[in-house]
Amino acid sequence: ATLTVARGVDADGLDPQQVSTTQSSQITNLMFDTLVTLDASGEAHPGLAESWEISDDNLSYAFTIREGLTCHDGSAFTPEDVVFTFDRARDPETKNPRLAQYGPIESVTTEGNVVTVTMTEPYGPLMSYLGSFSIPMMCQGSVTADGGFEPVGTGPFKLVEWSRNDHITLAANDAYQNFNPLIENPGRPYVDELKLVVIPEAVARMAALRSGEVDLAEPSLEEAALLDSDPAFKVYSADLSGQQVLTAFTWKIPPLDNPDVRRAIGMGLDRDSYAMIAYEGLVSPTTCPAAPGLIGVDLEKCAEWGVSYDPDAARAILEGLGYTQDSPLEVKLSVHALPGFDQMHQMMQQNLAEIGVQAELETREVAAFFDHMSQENMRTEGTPVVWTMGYSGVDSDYMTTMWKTPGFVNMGLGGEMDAMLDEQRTLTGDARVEKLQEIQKILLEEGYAVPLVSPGWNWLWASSDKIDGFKTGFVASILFNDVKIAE
Amino acid sequence: MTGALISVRDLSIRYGGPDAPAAVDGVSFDVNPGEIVALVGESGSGKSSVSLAVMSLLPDSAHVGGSILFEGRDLAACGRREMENIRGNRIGMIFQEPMTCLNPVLSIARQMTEGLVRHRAMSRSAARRRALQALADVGIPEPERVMNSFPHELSGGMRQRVMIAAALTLEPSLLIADEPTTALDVTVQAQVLDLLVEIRNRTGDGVLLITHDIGVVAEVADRVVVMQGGHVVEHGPWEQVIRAPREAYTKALIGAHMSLEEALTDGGLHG
Amino acid sequence: MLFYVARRLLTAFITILVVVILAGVLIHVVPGDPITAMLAQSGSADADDIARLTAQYGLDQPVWKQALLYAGNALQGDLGTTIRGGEPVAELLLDRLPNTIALAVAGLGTALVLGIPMGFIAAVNRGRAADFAVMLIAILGVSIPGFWMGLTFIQVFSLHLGWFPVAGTSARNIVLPALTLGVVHSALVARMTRSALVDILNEDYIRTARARGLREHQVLLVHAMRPAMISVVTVVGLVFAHLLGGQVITENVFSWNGIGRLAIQAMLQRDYPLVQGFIVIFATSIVLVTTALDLLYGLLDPRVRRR
Amino acid sequence: MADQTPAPAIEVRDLTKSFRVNGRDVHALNGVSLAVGHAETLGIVGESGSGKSTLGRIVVGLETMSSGEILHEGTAISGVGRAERNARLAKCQMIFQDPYASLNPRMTIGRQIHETLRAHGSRQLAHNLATAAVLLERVGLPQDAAGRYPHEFSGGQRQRIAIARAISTGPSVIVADEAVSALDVSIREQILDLMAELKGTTSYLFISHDMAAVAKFCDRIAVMHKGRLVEQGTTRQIISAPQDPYTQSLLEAVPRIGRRR
Amino acid sequence: MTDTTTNHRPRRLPAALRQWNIAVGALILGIVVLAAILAPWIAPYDPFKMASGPRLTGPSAAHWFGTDELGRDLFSRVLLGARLSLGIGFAAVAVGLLFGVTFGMIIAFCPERVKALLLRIVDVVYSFPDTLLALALVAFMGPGVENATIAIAISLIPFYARVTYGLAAVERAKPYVEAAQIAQAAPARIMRIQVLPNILQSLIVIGSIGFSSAILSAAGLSFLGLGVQPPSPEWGSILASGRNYISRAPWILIFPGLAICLTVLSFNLIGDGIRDLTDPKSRRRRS
Ligand SMILES: Nc1ncnc2c1ncn2[C@@H]1O[C@H](COP(=O)(O)OP(=O)(O)OP(=O)(O)O)[C@@H](O)[C@H]1O
Ligand SMILES: Nc1ncnc2c1ncn2[C@@H]1O[C@H](COP(=O)(O)OP(=O)(O)OP(=O)(O)O)[C@@H](O)[C@H]1O
Ligand SMILES: [Mg+2]
Ligand SMILES: [Mg+2]
Ligand code: NI
Repeated sequence: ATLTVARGVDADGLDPQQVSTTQSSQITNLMFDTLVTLDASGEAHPGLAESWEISDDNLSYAFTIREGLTCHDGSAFTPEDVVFTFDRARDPETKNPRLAQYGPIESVTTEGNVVTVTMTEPYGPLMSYLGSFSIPMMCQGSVTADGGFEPVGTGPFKLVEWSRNDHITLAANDAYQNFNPLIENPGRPYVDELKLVVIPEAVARMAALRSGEVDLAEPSLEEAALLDSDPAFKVYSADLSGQQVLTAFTWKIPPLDNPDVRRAIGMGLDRDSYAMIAYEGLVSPTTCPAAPGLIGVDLEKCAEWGVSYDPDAARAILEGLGYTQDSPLEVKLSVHALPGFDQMHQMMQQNLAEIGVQAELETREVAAFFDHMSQENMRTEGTPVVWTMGYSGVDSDYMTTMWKTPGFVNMGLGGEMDAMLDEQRTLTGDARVEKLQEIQKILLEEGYAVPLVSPGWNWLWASSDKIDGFKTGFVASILFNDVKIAE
Repeated sequence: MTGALISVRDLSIRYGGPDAPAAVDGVSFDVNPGEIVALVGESGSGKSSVSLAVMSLLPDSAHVGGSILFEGRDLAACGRREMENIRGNRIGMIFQEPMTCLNPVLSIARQMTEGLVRHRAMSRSAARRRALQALADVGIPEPERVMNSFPHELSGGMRQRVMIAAALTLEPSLLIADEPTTALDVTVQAQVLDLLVEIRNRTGDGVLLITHDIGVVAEVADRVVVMQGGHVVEHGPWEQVIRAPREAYTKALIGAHMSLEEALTDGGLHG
Repeated sequence: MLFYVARRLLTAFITILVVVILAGVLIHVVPGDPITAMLAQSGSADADDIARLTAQYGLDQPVWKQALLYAGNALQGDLGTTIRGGEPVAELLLDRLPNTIALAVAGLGTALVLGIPMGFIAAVNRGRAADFAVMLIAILGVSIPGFWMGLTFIQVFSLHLGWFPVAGTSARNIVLPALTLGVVHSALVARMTRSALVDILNEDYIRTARARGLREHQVLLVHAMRPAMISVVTVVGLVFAHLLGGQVITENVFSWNGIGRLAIQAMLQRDYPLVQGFIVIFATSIVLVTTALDLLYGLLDPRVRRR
Repeated sequence: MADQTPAPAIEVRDLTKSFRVNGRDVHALNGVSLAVGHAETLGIVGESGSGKSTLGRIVVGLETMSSGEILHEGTAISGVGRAERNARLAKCQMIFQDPYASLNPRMTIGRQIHETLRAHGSRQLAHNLATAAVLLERVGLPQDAAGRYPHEFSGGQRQRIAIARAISTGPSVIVADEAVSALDVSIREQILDLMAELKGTTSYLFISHDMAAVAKFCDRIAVMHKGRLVEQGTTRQIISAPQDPYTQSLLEAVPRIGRRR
Repeated sequence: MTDTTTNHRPRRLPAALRQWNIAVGALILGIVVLAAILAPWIAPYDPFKMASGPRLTGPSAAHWFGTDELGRDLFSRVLLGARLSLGIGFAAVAVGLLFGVTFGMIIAFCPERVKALLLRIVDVVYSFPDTLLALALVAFMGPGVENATIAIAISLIPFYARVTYGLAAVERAKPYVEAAQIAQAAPARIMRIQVLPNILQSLIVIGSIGFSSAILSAAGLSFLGLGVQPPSPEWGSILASGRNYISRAPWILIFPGLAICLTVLSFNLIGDGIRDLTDPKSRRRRS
């Protein structure tokens, strides 16, 4: 049977070491497996490696590679393939955009069945990334004789055909063995063929779903809400997305340099209604600076540290600082486009107006937005900017990328925070959890981040009720191994 | 009266509305088969308007009164189809201003042959041969070149001859020629007039010749209708009108016609 | 003549080259860069990574150097590889070019098939109910956003009637997008046709054609339409050139795998080589069509020919 | 050339002009040389298609020549700068053979005359319209003519409008291409008289098929045939003693009362 | 025109209705403009106020045009939206026409060599994709409605210039222009006074149709940061933000679409009326 799936955007490429978007990794993840796998709690389980050992100093990881695995091209998957994968990932020629997630690798060596990855410094998040689509294992056959690339992995599907922006056809890998605890089917996927077509317009995608032209599709927020109440359709949302939406501030620009002002603004934001109205009730309000489900994320604790919706208190604080309805605090509310953002920001604007903050909305497309924010975050005077963004990852470590100087779009906090973020990487287990929470506590108490909702984009799926067994994994990955199509 | 080709009765034309002053008022005359009737008169007296009325081609702003019978049939009562079959085929027309009356984007060949193709069911190539002949008949020196030209590439006289030739190829029963020779040098004019007379003699068709050249009238017309200010002021056989004009205007018209010799002395310029 | 055409082609070539170099500079002025855009979406916008990749892609070079380098390579037929996915730009664009041309031709054809008769009917019935009705239809066509019309077509023809698939790029699928494009652009064609025709129907040579006893339809179709088409062709030609650059909205709604979608994506991702490659194609189609138009004026209007 | 004799108003030397039609050259003018003196009226008669209009158009600068030279007041027009060239050409006016086509269909007659006067520095609309009214009356048009559009006139009336427009600026050279061909004799007299009034200051290139009008109006006559000048001389010479056979046949063909075809 | 009956048929429109199109067009446009001006006073609700009613309800007595996804009153929003939409459409087309027509005319009246060069320059500008132009403009001038309007105007200029050039080149070859040239009228005046009125009809047509496309492309640019920023209502952006509600709440699309449609209709009616006025052949003669 063929399963036809409609998405809004195609992959940028099929080379897992070159792609960067979620949509691309969703595809590569179907063709490439990972060294380890993650269960729903984020705990590492065996994958292509049947076991591993971590040295006491947390610097060396020894993975024992399973035997009897075959690549799509029929060759056996060997420890050399693992080394090949790591070497290629680190080769400048590869231009790997996710190299930072591999951590401070010193060397990757093999001995018999064992591959040893040695770090120059301890790197806590490694196992999470190894279990996600960020670091998939490639077979050596992926590099063709003329130096070109061809996706050859050990994953559940192999590539049949790709026509960019139109469709990708994948065939079930007969030799597939599954180790992912999120998946029940131990072997080859039930469907023979998987066809992923691109239908950019959400309404058209839904029409295709309704007409039976496709079996599974990404709905728009608006349509998902409609389908949710229709018994002929199922709507799925990714619980393990690792995504969330949060509000941040150009905290160097007065008066946003004052934590009270930032917290007051946070208090003015009614995230429950954003979730209910802007997101049609398909997301949940969240409280932590890292996404729910990731390591060290405890929504209840975060709720204590952070602010909750309390416009009266917010107004009081701002009034105390001289900002009233009549002489409001003027800020820009700078955003880019994501599903639900448009409505949410209009609601935020209205919320802010009620507490004496006059926010002027400023929309930009993604590239210009980040460029703009990089500049705004460097300023120390002028109109302060309140801005919203989405962020995702498989490990709470992404807070390092965001907040450690210079930080994402120059939003790094510097000082003590840099040190804490560095430190959390060297820790494991409870110690790391504790450190991560300490970091989050500061972010929330100082009002650097106001978490809004989770998840945020590409996390919704809808199918006809004939489809059974569709699942989503970490970082909004999509899993088809268990899918059965009822006649 | 039996067998008038066309009889115009009490024709009035008003431009702009039923209440506008009449450009043509109470005009009546006949053209019989085999007859060349000259319509002469002062500039603006309504000659062209009358001819357009006969063709039913006045602009929408014109209001027409009176009747026009062609071979006994009231043209006003003709349907569109019928009129299309009459025009060009039974009544041909040569317009006064050859430049604006030729389609600028169609070749001369196209414009000359389309009538033949339409009314005579000729093939394009046969029509082309016929048209070439007609161009030669009106004294065009290089008919082939002219055929392949566009109107703006021709001299004024050539365009006028194209108009004449196009109308003549169809050999209509009635030919209306609105000042057909104004742009022609006198030798060509003579040739064209000879041609008209020859066709008339051969086929017995009628011609309504609009002109202001009394010399031309005297040479070819059988009868003369003189118009002034929208009215017919005099009407009769050519000898009578030219030799013994009754109306003052007609007299003036004829009196003003000069022979070359008169012109020389009259102009009396420093010769 | 041959010399003339050769000279035209040379100037066309130079025009395109100028566009490409200008675009190469312009593109770097636009805020945002491919690497930040890429990493912002990767969940790994690490500052070190950005610096490293920027250097690896040669984006740290001076702008003029990059623009000239690109133009130089382009002259040798090398349009480079995309930043996202590392695919050869020329191949990517040329694969989609036939789709885009097909849609542009079909869309424009539909616009002409709808628009010219509408304009014709309106002009012939000027001032009457038919004129007004045609105008109303034309204006509806141009005021309704393309995506709305397209989606409605999908709802009606694909979902309810099941005549056409919702999505895809095939001969069967071209009907609805072509219809959408056609309806949107037919307004311009119809109004332009009407406007030109109304003027021409007043000309003396139309009277001459009637005097020749031509059938009314011959008069209108040959004597009136031929000259009227001159101004229509100008507009239509320019629209066609534009359509050859892809129709983002229509391509999106009908999942048509054309150049427009690819281009807008490239633009938003700041995939410079792809954007520049697209501009090469877009500029080429504009220059070719406008050159053809200039030649066509002469063909359609002998009065302009000698100039 | 003696210094004392003033240069002719217009002089044409060895003018040729060919058009390219369907890949073939059509020689409209073939080595034509002639001169029009100050306040002189030169009649140009000749075969239809012999290049008379083309000559006129070249003289007023509407058409380029293939070779040859045109001198205004003794100065070659090709040798002077743009501004001077324009200034010289500004003193020339032309009455077109196709009066209707030469009138702007969307402009009233009064307005068109105003535009012409305006180009010659008379900017006041009211004043120009008054001038226009006088001129239109003099060419025998009804009072309301200034407010009407070209299509509302008869052929002869349009011709008179074109004449009125051309003489409105008092040009020093007028090329009159079949200016009176569509006029009946009585009005033609009137118009020719009007044009004659300007003769003291204006040189005319009077292109016509109407031998009588030419005989009456012109000082000298040039006869053209197939792009060449076949004969030139005073009016009396040409009319009473034509030398060239073409001229003879031309005169022979003039219609006259008393001959019947 | 049907032949023989032509002359006897009563005039197609009675005298009073002669300028019927202008009258109706002006009436519609007047209403729209009035609505734009008076919007703050006549709007039944605050156009920005969320939850004026329940979300996404259809047209009713309380909300004539229904409510949008945030429960705002759509009627009030469409009313206020007239301001920006009229402004954008009008300004973009006006600027585009002004420059486009001027360039086009100049090109048509240029000597051969200069003409080729100018045409190529127009081609160069035309060769830049709208989106790139718009993005570049944001770079130079920052986001905003005004800049969106400018971006659209710029992308319209080469089109208008080319169309004008095509039309004017045909006119230029006509004898009446030659007659004006002989009179040595200044070229600029010939273009403006002689040629322009004769090609005006077609320019009105592309202008009036350009109005709606300008509004729609402004909406298309708003996600680039150009164009109207929410929550300001503008017809095109209401349409754009409502696109995913096409099956759930079609009224969000219908009413602003209708507003655009009516406005464009009024322009077209007035355009036709102007044609009738300036077309001497179909004009009544004053008696
Ligand atoms: N379309 C029109 N609208 C208004 N008046 C018109 C129209 N056509 C002609 N006229 C007027 O009607 C009268 C008669 O014009 P017509 O063309 O019949 O004259 P004509 O005898 O042919 O003159 P000519 O010898 O100068 O060609 C003229 O006064 C003219 O101004
Ligand atoms: N634009 C043009 N293109 C091609 N040939 C032309 C053009 N203009 C004139 N000719 C040709 O040049 C020759 C002379 O034309 P011209 O108009 O000067 O003649 P003319 O003496 O004025 O004749 P007429 O008395 O018939 O008006 C003709 O053979 C004509 O076909
Ligand atoms: Mg007449
Ligand atoms: Mg001539
Ligand atoms: Ni566009």
